[in-house]
Amino acid sequence: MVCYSRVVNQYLALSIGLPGHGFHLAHDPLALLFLAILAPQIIATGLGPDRKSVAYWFFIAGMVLTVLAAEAFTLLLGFELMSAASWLLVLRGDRKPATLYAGIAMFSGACLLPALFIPPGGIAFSLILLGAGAKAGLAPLHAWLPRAHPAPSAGVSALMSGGMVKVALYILIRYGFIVLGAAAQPWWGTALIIAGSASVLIGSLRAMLEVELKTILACSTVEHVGLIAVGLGIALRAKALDDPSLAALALQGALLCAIAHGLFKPLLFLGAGAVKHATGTSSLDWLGGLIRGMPKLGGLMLAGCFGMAALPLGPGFAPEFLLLHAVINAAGTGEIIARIGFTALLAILGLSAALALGAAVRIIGIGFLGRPRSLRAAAAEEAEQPVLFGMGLLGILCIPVALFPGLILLLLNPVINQLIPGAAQTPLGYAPAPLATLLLLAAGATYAALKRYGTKAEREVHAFNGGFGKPPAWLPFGDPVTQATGTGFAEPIQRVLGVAILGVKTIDPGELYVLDPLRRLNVQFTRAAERVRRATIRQRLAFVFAALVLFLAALGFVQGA
Amino acid sequence: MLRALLAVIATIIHSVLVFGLAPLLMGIVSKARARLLGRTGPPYLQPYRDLAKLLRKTALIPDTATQFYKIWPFITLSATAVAALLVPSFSFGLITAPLSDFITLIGLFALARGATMLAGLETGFGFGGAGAARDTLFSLFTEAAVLVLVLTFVLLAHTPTVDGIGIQFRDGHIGLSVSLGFAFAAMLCVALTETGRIPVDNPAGHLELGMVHEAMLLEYSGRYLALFYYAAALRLMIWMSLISAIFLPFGLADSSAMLTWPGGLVSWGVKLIIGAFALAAFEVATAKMRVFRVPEFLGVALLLGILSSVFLFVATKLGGT
Amino acid sequence: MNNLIYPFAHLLGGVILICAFALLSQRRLAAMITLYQFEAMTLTAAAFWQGYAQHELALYLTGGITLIIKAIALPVGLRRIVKNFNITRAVETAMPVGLSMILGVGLIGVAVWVVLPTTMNAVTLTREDLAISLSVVLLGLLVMTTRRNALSQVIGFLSTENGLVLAAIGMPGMPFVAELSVALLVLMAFLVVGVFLFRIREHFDNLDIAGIESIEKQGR
Amino acid sequence: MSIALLAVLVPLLAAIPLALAGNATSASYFNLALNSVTFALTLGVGFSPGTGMLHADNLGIIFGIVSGFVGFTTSVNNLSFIKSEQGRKSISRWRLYHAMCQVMLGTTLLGLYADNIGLLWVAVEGATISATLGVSLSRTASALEAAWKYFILGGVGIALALFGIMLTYLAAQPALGPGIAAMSFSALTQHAAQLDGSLMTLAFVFLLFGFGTKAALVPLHGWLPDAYAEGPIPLTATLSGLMLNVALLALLRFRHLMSANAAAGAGAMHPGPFLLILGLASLFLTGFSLWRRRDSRRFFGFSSIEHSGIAIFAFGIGGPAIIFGGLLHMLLHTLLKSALFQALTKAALARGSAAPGNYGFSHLRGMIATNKHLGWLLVICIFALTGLPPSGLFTSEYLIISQTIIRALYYSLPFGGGLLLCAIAIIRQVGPVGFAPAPASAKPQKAGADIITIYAHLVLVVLLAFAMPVPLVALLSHIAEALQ
Repeated sequence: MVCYSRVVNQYLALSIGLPGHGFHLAHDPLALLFLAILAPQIIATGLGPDRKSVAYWFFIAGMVLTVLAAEAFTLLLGFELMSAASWLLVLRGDRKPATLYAGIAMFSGACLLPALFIPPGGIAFSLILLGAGAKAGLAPLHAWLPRAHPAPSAGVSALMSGGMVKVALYILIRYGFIVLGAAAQPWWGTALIIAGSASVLIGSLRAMLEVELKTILACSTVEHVGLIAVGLGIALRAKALDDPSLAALALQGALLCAIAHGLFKPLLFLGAGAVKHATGTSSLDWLGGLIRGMPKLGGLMLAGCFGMAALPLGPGFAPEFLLLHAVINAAGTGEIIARIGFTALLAILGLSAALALGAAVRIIGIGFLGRPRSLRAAAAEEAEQPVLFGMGLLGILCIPVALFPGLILLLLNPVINQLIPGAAQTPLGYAPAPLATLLLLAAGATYAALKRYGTKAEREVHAFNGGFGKPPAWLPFGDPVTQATGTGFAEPIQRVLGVAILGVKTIDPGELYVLDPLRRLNVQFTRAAERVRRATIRQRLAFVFAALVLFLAALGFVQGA
Repeated sequence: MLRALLAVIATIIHSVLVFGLAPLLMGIVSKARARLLGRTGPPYLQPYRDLAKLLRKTALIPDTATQFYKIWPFITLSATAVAALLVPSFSFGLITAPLSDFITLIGLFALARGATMLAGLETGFGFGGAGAARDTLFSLFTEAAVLVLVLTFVLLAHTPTVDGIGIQFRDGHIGLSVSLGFAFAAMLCVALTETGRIPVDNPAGHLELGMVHEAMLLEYSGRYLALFYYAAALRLMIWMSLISAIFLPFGLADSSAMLTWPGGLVSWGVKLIIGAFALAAFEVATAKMRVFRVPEFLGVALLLGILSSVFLFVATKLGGT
Repeated sequence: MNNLIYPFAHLLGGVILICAFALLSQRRLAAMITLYQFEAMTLTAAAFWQGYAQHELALYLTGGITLIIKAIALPVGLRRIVKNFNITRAVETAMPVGLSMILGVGLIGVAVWVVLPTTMNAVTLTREDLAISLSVVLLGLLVMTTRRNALSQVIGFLSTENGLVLAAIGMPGMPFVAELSVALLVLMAFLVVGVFLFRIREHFDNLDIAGIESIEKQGR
Repeated sequence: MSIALLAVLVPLLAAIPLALAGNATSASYFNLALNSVTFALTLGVGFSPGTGMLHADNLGIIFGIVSGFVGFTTSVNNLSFIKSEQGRKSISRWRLYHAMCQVMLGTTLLGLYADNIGLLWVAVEGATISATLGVSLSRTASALEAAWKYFILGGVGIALALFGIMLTYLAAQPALGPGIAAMSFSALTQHAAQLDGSLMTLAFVFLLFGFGTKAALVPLHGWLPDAYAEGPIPLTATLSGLMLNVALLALLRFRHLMSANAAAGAGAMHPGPFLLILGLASLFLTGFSLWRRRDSRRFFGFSSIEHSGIAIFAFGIGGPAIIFGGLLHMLLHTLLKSALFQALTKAALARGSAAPGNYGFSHLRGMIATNKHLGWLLVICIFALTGLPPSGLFTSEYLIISQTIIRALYYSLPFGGGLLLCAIAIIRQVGPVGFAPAPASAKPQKAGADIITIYAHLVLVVLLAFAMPVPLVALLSHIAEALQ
């Protein structure tokens, strides 16, 4: 027996991981935080049908591995595993964006790999920013996200938007603040802020203009990634400029945003999947009035949109609040150009907050309220139990984030201390609990007043509809044409802002200025390669011969010199 | 302890006055406007009568309404009411002062607006949708402009709460500056939009194609409509109080010094009345804009807001701080 | 006698180089085959001479094989192909003959240029020998790349192979010279006698690889 | 008689009875039996590596085992291939086919085990001739064209290699004296510092072009895609793919001679730039050539060129860790590519026939829909080629890139770009092959039991990369150390 084990040890022992080096895992507050962000999404999506897919578990394994990685190989292995598994899931959902997605995913891996090896400095950070930014959907490399995230099944979309993007940001944080932290320069933060604010603007605008429900959510993810990046950028800049309190404030905002977004976005994606399942479409222009058939789902979606719109008393407001204060504080000191920049950033953030509200209202108002725009929407039935359960779980977890962000911030303290040593914590100036009390009080008082002074009489009538008559009997929900569509709702904004930023054809600048030129370049080079490939035997022989003579001549040249 | 007690009392007075007088303010504006146009106009108390009438009417629920039909007015009104509790009226130092962060206030307005927009989309008829879409468009610029204004205020007052900003502006010898002038103009534009007045929207108009706020309420009636009306009145009150508290804070009281209260009350009342007349005069003097000119109007407000910050930066640079 | 060994070896190498160069200038297959035959004969003589000089039996063997196969069998086969397929007319070249000859001169220059810096202290084969065989190899390759006709490509390849054998026989004490040259000959015989030409005959009317090129034009 | 010699002789001699076999089915079983024996022998070569000219070193043994394994699994899959294809060609063709399969395997093993550069050259030549015969087997115009192309380009490569070998001998002769020692790899390696540097450099250029042609490095790659695409796939793609390793290992050894000589200051140029240029050229040309391929065998032929380029690039950078990575990459790629070709053959068979024209991507669309098991295997194989985990190529590419970054940062940029380009072009095809709707003519089918060999390949690919046995790690590290 002993002898056997020796044989096993000597000859059959396996070197798990990188041959000769192996795997290394470690955990610290930052990693634990991101694991905590991932956990509820994994549980919620795991309740759905996706758990039967092997790729889904590979996907999760990749994310967890990335977060827990202690060295470059494991980190990259996890990262690429995550990309590969999610690519397969995207592919099975929709073949069209899969290649683009794989390309971007591999591009980010290709950027991260060198960054892990070259000495800390600007180049390393730029590569990290490119790599992690591309994966997270940070402008200008964001154009793939609204295409790829909606493609797979709902649970996977939820995990991609809520989890995978966070893992990319985790890498950005880990390298920007910890690994490369000592070499940090203010411009790192500035770059992050610029990329973030562009994402915020484009993401929120497209979220307002898109018609597919999942695409809207994906665009909103771009916006939230931008918000987090803005927070991280301010923190990084402040850290480099030796302003730990501002850095802590911005970081609080960014991390809280990551937490909140990790809850409400998967919830919304799961809901969007359920809508698609129930109606066969997720285009807002074919939905409407879903809340009648699926009240529970509608309520949960409302809760999610509440967070997405960053309204007070919702989970999304506290992060937005912190971020806005961070921007205001950042605008308070420093170079005049930077201050003007921060002022503009503030305007962008205001614009996008309103756009986010508009997008959220659009999802609920067009999709769930109003009249059905198709028979399938009219016949929609309540989502399945596991989906509702998963969404409910995420919804319940939103409550502490929404009402007690102060507590969550206390829990974040170790992370913030890890990232910015010696940061002074500023108390949160936003107290949702008393506000919620006041709101309930006001609502209660209103209700009591109505009860006391008003009549209770109610009568169901045909809608006023600007005085138009009753629709014919064969249109049980009225004429569908007389109600605003998703496109129509967004039309004023498309006219005023969409044309200015996205152009007349509403093409994402990331598509127009980044992906399209690359495609054209590829086509050109491919044509050249085809010319080489079409060479005749004699010409191929001539290649060999020419290369040989060239090498010989070079050799003669070098040796002669 | 005494301070807290005084703050509580002041808050109660504030609530009673704000909630009680909001329709009256509306009445004053309507009356003044009618007078300026040479008409007699409705009585000052007409809004109260309207509300009472609406409360007594049977609510007509459209057949296409969903379960949430009755919830939106409550949310709109409650959010506006909470905002009303946060904005100081006659006195600073209310018990809600620590909560009155400017950004929270913006959020509450957004919450009320969101609920109203959903109310507009609720029954699925064209006008509600059109109104909501236009409201979204306007809100883009107002939110951006307000946030930039907040920056100016915070940089001057070094505090983000409305209460603190008011106190600083009253006591801090900020004086008149170009920045504040720009900010004031921008704030007025925003306030006109937020309260749905001419030139952006016409509260009295009933031409559906041009309506924004009213269009969203077309399917509401009875007590639910009353809630929306009341919320609108409250919003006017809040914005007037807000502008008075920030730009004209002189004379306003402190909750801890009871003796200043009467002065504060008088000063607040006078400012409201002047504001009401000024608003009426402005509305009479201008015409309503086409919808797609409003973004330009608000763009100017945004630009003014940014300019006010920029001038501030330049001033501090010159001042050497 | 001893002082004659190297000059004579050089002389034979030089003759082979001239043959290889002359191949470049030929447009007609029959003349190319004759030149090749002469080249092979010179190579045989060189092999015998080296065998005599190095007292190496294997080199005689190599010479014998070269004589029988390259100088007699292959040219006979090639001539038969020419006759059967009736391709006695001038073959089309891919570039003007003058230009290819200029290139050939350039190649000889490159060969000399590359070989010159090498130091060969203890080796009896001098730089010149190496330069000659390298030149023959390169010229053969040039023939292959400048002729459109398959048979002339084959002749170019055979000439290249002659260069290789010339180098091999000049390597003092190199083992397996005979074996390697036999292996090379297998390749060459495979090339010439082998089924290719007949198969190409089956599918293409002549030995011009333009027919093959047209297939290649279709995308895949 | 050593086992190494036996492992070479068994397939070479077995070609004779196979060339006389009267029945293709029984020949295929005999072929399987022979390859099992050969595989067993390759496993045993470590115990008796031979002496003199045929002396297998550790590197040869490891790659010999892999070649034996691939030969074995190929012959397993060959059974079903012959079963459904034998009616399409006359018996004489199948005789030639089986004989050439054996010759191919035998020459591959000879090339791996040879400790003599002359013998190595003979092995390469034999492989070229047998592959040429294999490619021309179907006698169609495009097959003949491919064969002619193979022969002309391969022949020129062989000629150049021979010239390089003679120059090497010339460079070694002063140090090792005339005779067989100056042609032995082990002796050359030992005396690398005493070789004539400048002559060795000249020799290396010719060796690079000679063996580079066999390794299909751009611009010497012209023969490969067509050769892979025509002819019976087990012979011309799977088995002849093994020959790439022989050529790459030969280049690795010659490279070591050069770098050791250069390090000792004996006048050789560092071989790095030569290899890097060819490696990068391979990567980029294939990267752009992959995009418009419609025939899957040509497509994967180009991918083989890419992987040769990767290995050569790794050798060009140099250093123990990266050579470890390069060797690992070759091992994994051999296993993976042969699995892929086996799956591809099965897929084409499932869609009717394994004739060369049957491998168009449009023909293989939607494999999962009609043949779930096989479709997934095909998808996994294609996907694994991109180097994304859990494919083992991830580990080797990681090693190569990370070492490149450490040793030659600026080379990592084009290298990474090229890899990315190829990976995107390859991953593009997974969707159509796997998940597109199948052509209307395709009928659902069940995969045969011999599909298990593909699983075995894939499991090995993952295990070798992520759970390599510790002794093998030590062995490969040692080899890489010695050849750095």
